[in-house]
Amino acid sequence: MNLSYWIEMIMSGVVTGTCYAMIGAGLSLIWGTLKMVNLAHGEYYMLGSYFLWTLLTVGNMPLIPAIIISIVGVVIFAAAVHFAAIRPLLRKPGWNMSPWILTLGLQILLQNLALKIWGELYRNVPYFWNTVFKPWNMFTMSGQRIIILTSTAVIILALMTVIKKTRLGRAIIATSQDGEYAMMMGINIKQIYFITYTISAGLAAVAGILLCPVYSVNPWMGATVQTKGLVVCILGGLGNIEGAIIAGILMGIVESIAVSAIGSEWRDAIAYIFLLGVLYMKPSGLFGKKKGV
Amino acid sequence: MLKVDSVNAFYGDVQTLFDVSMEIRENEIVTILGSNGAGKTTLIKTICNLLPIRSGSIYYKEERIDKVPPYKRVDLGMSLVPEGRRLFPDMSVMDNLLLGAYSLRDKKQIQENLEWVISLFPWLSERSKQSAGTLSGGEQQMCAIARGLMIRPQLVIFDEPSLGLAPVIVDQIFETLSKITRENNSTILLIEQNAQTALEISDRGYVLENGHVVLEGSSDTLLGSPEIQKSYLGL
Amino acid sequence: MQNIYKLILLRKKQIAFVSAAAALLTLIAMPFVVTKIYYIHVLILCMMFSCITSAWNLIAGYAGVFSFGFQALFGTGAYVSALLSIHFGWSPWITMWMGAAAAMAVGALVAIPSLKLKELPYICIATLCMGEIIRLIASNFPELTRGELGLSQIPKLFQDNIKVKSYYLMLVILVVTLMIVVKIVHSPMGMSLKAMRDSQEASESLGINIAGTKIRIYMVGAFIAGFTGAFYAHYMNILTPTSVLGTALMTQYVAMCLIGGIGTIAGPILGSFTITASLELLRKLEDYRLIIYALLIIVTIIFLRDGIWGTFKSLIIARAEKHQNRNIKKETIV
Amino acid sequence: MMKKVTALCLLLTLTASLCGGCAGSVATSSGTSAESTGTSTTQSSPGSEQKTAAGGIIKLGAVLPLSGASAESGIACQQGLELAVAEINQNGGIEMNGDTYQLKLYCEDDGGSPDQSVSVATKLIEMDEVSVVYSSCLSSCALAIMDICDQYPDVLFTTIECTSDNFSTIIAQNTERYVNFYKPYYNSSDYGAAFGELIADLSEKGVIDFTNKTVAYIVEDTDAGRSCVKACEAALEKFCGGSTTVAAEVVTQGSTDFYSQINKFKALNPDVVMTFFVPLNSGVAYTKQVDEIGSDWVDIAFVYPLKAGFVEQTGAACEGLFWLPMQVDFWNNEECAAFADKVYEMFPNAGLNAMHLSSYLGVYMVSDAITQAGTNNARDGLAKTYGAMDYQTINGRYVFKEDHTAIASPEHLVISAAQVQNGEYKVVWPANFAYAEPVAQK
Repeated sequence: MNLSYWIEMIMSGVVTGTCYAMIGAGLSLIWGTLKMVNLAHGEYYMLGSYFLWTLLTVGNMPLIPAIIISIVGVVIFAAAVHFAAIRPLLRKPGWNMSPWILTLGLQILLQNLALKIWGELYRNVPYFWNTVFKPWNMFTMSGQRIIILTSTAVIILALMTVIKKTRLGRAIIATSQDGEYAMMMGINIKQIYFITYTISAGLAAVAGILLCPVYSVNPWMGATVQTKGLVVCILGGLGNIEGAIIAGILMGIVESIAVSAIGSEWRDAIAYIFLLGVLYMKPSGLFGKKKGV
Repeated sequence: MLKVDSVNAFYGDVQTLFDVSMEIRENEIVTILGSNGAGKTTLIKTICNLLPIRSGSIYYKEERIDKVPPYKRVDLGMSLVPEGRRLFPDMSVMDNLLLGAYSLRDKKQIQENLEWVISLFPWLSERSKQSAGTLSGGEQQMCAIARGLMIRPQLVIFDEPSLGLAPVIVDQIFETLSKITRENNSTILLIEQNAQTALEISDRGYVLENGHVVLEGSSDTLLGSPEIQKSYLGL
Repeated sequence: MQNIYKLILLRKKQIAFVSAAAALLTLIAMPFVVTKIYYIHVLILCMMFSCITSAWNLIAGYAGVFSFGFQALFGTGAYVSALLSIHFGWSPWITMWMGAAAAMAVGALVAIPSLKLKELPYICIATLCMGEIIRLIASNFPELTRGELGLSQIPKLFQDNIKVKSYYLMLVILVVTLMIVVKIVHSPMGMSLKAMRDSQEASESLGINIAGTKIRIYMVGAFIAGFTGAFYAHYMNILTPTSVLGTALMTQYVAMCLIGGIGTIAGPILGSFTITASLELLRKLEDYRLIIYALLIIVTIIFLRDGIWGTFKSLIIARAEKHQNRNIKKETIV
Repeated sequence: MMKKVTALCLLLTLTASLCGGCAGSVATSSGTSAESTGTSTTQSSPGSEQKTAAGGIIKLGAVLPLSGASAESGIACQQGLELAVAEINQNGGIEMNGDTYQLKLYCEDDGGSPDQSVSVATKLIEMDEVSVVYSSCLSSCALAIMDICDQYPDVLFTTIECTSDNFSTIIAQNTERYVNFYKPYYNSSDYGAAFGELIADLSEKGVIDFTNKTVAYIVEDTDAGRSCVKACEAALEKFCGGSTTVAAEVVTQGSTDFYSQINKFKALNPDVVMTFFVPLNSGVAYTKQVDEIGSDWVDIAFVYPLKAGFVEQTGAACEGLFWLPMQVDFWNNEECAAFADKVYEMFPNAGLNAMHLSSYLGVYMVSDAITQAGTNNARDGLAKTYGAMDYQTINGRYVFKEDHTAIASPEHLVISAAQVQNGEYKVVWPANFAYAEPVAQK
């Protein structure tokens, strides 16, 4: 168990973690503003990869435009879903489970539509950048993984700056903290709902696009990632985006260490136990505000 | 300026306002007195359309606004300083202030207003990075007021600004209120339990009880009226 | 028309009772009407789901503890009962109770975090995790549970495979379950549950022992789920972790509950029958089946967000009350 | 309010129409059910033959995972079955007691869950009155269905490519209960044996270095996966005088992130790594990731390389990979290649794999059995005939042992191992079937 071994472990953990982080951040964002849990979130991840796959293989497009188009496509789709299904349910003040069950229905629908459209076969997208680096011969690093890490970092930073620095970001935070008075500040919260929903769908799509070369594409890829996403956004403290991101990376690392220390079959169990342990010590999650809601 | 015309409002099935009517004219300070649960806050919510009204109508500068969505109020030059200093606790003071000017897009305008507000509360400038949740009660109230003033509103609605504050600070705050009317010649609707101080600075007043307007008139008459002295000034 | 509404308002209880009795009679009569064992089987599944969803509804709809780990209790009951009857050769009729007891114990265990956590999603996810952990335990000890291969050759309740017997047994379980649920809902405990659901603080101030009540209610639900699970084990004679402990099962309960109408007694049952039946009936549509099923769920929730029964009920009551008020007004005018 | 009323009505009508539609079917089927339940007892009389095969049609049912994580296998089976049925019907159907019958296929989805597969099997038998049930390609589902087979003695149950050993053990315990249940495929223990012998052979040839006798496994969390590890360990005990399992990683089916496992193995440094996945993507992901991180062990793959597109998707990464069982040689066996073309002709974007052929042959076996037995009723002899068959196919001989499991042996169903050599599959073991020499990996 030398140093490079551990570096490799951490690296693989981080790569998995980035995916969790992006999904978790999206879910957290949605929770913060819309106060609902979007159980169809993993399906945007799935759609992202499928769009890319279709554009690359069927439409044989160049990579960059394909990526852009597929992200836009998912965002537009999410927007349509928001207007058609989510908004009518948000009309009532206070929230109950019905948005959850709606998104649940959506999940089943999208999975089976995907099965109908793209078939049962597991699709595979070629690496964006097919090279392998060996920095100081310490550990190996494929181009794809470098792309994943860098672009995730960039996107997350961009997201954070938007949230922290811009007018829109202030509006989003205000809405999530106190929707009623946000309105009195002149914020159109319906618009904010819409924007946050589409942004988080976009995040999911990006995650799907970045990771589909490493993990291949199938109609059910969203479900597992989504469960982890939920775990992560609880772990980070619900509605806390930085929290979700850090928790995501952390969870990835915990899992890969669990694999090396105990064994793959207990990987998820360890992840869940980790969450429960954290909740036991800090019921509002790692970075959650202590609120008695 | 603002005209509330026989408004009836309900929380669910419970009626909380019974044909309430009142009027606030340009550049005057109007106080609404009332004990807890008299319907003061409900009244504000209806004015802001946070609580849709069943019947009646609300006019702002002769145009009807009881159907206009809440977030459009700011553009009309109307601003609310909420009860209990509902700041956005996790955001910095500066962000709170900037949110106050959310509806303004012109950077220069925002900068000017910011300077004006800071001239009112000089301490804001050095505390601007601090997160609003960590301010003291009085500071929070002032910050909330400052936020409310960021658009240089023509009409400001203050919901119990003196609630749970030390007398010194209360005086300070009311001081500012009258200052605002003078400097910004804006109209003020003041919701208060602290009748004495409120009526001293205001021109007229209304008294709400269980959702009915039971008394109205100029501040002096109200101050003189036995009911007020009994139930609010405890004389 | 008005008299009908008046009747509804005045005779709520009686109407409920009569309709329940009618439903029960139809269920009793079913086996004589439908000859196909397949339909009996589907009906058994419907009733089984009704039991579990009612139990979940008791916890989620009335106590407001949205546990997403409920399938674990069902599974625990199933596995414990099955394992005991296989390894020790005990009669299923005994092990079923043990399974239920085990589920109860696990239920108490799962209930504990939901006491510490306040916000709903935290409870959901925490319980979900617990459920998943139990699933992983079941699938990672193949020596004991045979893992995903499935625990087969489970002793049957009725050696002669006469489905109708199982049918009536299930019916009895369902009836008992509903009696328990109704009893609890209309007891002072039920009142305190609703108080808890609507406002924790308020109920605390009312001096309700939240922790105690939650754990108790959870254990009741767990017992029902566990017993149903045990029945399932000896009825199906095969268990795999994913099929009795998987989250898919959970989402199905939730869907059934909300489609039927959460927080009502008839809702979950209605939901269970609707969804189970439609899933089977939709088989004609072959590979469009699940798509249509999903669409049904979405449409229902968008248009009837309180679920079928919930909306129906609120409609009738609202109508009736309006009429009544109108009449009262008339009287006052006159 | 009004909207809700309308919505409620809408929904009610919808469900009503749904139920109505089915009520119709209920009526019809329960109408026939009366007579069929009447006949099922007296089916032995030839008169009732015509009834079950009414209108010159023999009904075949299939319970398959057409949705969910195993849909890939399920749909492959469905395509194989449909192909065979279409072919047979084109050639005038099958002959039974002098007159010919058309085949009719009913495929039902069980989502890969055993309890559903039981419901579905019941449905097929009760409602569609099929006389043969192809009971799933997943062992757990097949085991579940196996449990009800004694309730329907008139129906023949036969699996498609189920490898679990439990069938054999259970059937062996109580043969007459499962008299109408067959598993025309070998057991995972046979896989294991082949694995052991292959390792022995390769290390003997000096192609691989098995001096430390250390093995690491990555298998998916299915019965097949887990039991395969056991089988391999047993086989290594037998043929290589024991081995040490340095790690046995069990991952969820369809998982594609193996970086952690591979890194773990690098530290443990085993001689051989055995990977068992049914879905192609897991295999592709593993192969790519190993190639990426680099390894100095020998990879031996199970099942997945046979899935269409493995070589295309992995490219150079799969060069030199050993894998088994080479169930079907679509590359160098003309007949199998011809079959592949037939599949692609009917299903242009099919993911060709061994399941297509197994299910295809399954239909032919059954129809031959029906012709021989002169009945489509299991109790009247179809089961017996089917069990006694010695069926020569383009891909080996299907002969059932007394435990109703097909025999795996060089003269029956061969379990051969192949290696990827310059992007092509070459059979390198067993010697009498090999047409290429194994070469060292990397």
